[in-house]
Amino acid sequence: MNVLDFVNYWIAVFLLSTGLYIVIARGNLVKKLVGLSIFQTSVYLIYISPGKILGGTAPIIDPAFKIYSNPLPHVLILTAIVVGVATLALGLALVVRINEAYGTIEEDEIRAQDVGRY
Amino acid sequence: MALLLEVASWVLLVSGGLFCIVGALGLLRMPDFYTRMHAASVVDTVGAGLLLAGMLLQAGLSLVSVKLAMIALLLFFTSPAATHALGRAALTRGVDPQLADAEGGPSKP
Amino acid sequence: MFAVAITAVLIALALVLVRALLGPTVFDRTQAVNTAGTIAVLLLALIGFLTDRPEFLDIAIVYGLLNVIGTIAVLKFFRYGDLGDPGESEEKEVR
Amino acid sequence: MRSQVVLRVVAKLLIPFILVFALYVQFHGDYGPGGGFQAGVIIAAAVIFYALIFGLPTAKRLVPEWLVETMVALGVLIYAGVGVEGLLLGGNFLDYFVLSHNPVSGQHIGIFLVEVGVCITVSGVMLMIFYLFAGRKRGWHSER
Amino acid sequence: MMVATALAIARLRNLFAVVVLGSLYSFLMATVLVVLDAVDVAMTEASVGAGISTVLLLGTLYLTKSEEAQPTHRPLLPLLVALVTGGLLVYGMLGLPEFGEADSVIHRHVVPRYLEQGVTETGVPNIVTAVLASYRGYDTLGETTVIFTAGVGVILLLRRWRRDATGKDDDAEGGRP
Repeated sequence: MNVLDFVNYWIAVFLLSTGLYIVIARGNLVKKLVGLSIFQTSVYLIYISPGKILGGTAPIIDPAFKIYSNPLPHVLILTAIVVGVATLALGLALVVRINEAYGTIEEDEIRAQDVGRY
Repeated sequence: MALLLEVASWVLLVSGGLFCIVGALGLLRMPDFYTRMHAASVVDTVGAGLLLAGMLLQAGLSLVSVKLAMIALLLFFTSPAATHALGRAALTRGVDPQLADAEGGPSKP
Repeated sequence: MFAVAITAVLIALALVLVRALLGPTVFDRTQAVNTAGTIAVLLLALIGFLTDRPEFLDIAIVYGLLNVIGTIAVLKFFRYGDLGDPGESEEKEVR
Repeated sequence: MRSQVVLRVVAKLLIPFILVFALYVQFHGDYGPGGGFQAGVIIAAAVIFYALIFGLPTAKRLVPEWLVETMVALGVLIYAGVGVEGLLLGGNFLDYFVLSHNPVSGQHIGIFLVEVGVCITVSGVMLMIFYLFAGRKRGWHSER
Repeated sequence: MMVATALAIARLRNLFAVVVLGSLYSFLMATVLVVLDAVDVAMTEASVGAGISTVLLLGTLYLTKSEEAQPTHRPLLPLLVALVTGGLLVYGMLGLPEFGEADSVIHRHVVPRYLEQGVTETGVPNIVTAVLASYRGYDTLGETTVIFTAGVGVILLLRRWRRDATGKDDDAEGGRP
C-alpha cells in the first residue's frame, strides 16, 4: 500500500531520469530538446501530484462540490508550461542557426569541426 | 422511461467500448498499413459514435449534450479527412499495399 | 457503467500504443497517434461524466481539433519533406 | 496539399469552428477551463492549419506579418497598461480594485483585460515563430 | 491512468519517430493531468504539445536533417548520472506526504483563502484563472514578458537571413549587409 501511494512520484522520477538520460547521452540537438521537454513534463507531474485530494474535484467553484484540489500548483505549472514552450522555440531557432553554420546538428561533429578550425 | 434510457445508454456505452477494443486490436494485428487504416476507422466511426450516443443519453438536453454533439460532428468530419490524407501520403511515398504474398508486415516488428 | 466503458477504452488505448511503439513505418505511427487522439477524446469525455463534471468536454474538443492539426502537419512534412532522402529515413524507421 | 479537395473542404469547415471555439475558451475561461493562453494557442493553431492546407503565402496575406509583430508587442503593452492604469487611478501596480466603482467588477474587468493581453501576445508569438520557421524552409529550397 | 503512463514510459525507450510519439506522449500526459484535476494545465499541455510543439519540431527537422547519427559514446556515464539522480529523488520522495491526503502541508497555507474568498473577491468561479490573473498577476506579467522575449529572440535569430536571401530590406535595417 505504501508503494502504491507513491506511484505518481515513482512515475515522475522515472520520467525525469529518462529525460535527463536523453539530454546527456544523445548527441542530436533536436533529440536533446525533446528530452528536455520530457524532463519538464515530469516536473509538472511532480508539482501537480501533491495538489490532488482524493475525492476532490477541479478548482472551479460550484455549489455542488465541497472539496477542491489545490489550485496553486496548477497556476505555477501553467506558467511553467508557457515558459517551456518559449524555451523550446528559442532552442529550436538556435538549432536551426547551428545547422546553418556547421551543416550538422550532431554534437560530436560540431566539436570535431571546432577542433579542426582552431 | 428513465430505466429504459439507463439500459439503452448502458448498452451503447459497453458496445462502443467493445468496438474500440476491436478496432484497436485490428490496428495491432493487421498485416500491413492499409488494412490497419481500415481497422482504425472502426474506432473513429462506430466506437466513437456509440460511446458519444451513450453519453448523450446520459446527459439529457443541455449545454453538455450540445458539446457532445459537436464532438461527434468534429470526429465525423476530421478523422476521415485525416485518414484520407494519410492514405494518400503513404501511397505517394511508396508504401505498397500488401497483396497476395507478402514480406514484412506482421513479422517485421 | 462509465467505469466499464473507461476500462474498455483504456485497453484500446494500450493496444494502439503498442502499435505506435512497434509501427514499422512513420505512417503506421501517425495512424496510431491519430486513433489514440480519438480514443483520448472519448476517454476524457467519459472521465468528465465519471467525476460528474461534464463541463470538461471543452478539453475533449481541444484535443480533437489539435489532433487533426498535428496529424496534417506530420503528413505534410512527410509528403513534401522528401528533399532529403526518403528511402534512408524509412529504413531507419524499420529498425 | 492545395490540390487535395477533401482536405480543403474540411479545412474550410473546420477553421471558423476552431476560431469560434478559441473565442469561447477565451471568454468562458472565467467559468470553465481555459483562459488567455489556451485561446492564444488555439488561434495560432487555426492559422497554422490554414497555412498548412492553403500554403504559407495565402496565410501571410490573411494575417500579414506586420499585424503579427504588432500583436506580439501589443499584448504585453495591454497587460502592463492595466497595471499602470491601476497606478494612475490611485492603487498599486496591477491593482484591479480601483478599475471600477465596485471592487468585484473591477477585478472582473482587470482579469478580463489581462487575459486578452496574454491571448494576443501568445498567439502573436506562436504565429511569428511558425512564420519564421516555415518561411525559412522555402528560402532553403531556393538556395539548393 | 497508470496503464497509460506506464506505456508512455515504455515508449520513451524507443526514440525513432520521436516527434510523432512526442505528440502522443503529450496527449497521455494531458489525460493524466485531467485525472489529477488540473484541468487548465491539461488544456494547455494538450494544445501546446499536440499543436505547437509538433509543428515547431517538424519545421526544425525539415530545416535540418531528419535522421539521427549513431551515438559514438557508450551511454554508461549518462545512465549512471540519471540513475543516481533518480535514486536521490526517490530518497527525497519518501519524505513527501501521502498522495491525496486532504490535510497535508500544501493545502494549509494560502490555498483555503483562495478557495473560500476567491469568488467573493473576484467574481470568477475558476480559481485558477483568478489566482493566475489577479492574486499572482506579477507572475503572469513575467510569463508574458518571457514569451515576448522568446518571440523577439526567435525573430532576431531567424529573421535577417531571410531578408538577405530574398534581397528585400526594410528601411530600419537597410544599412546592414
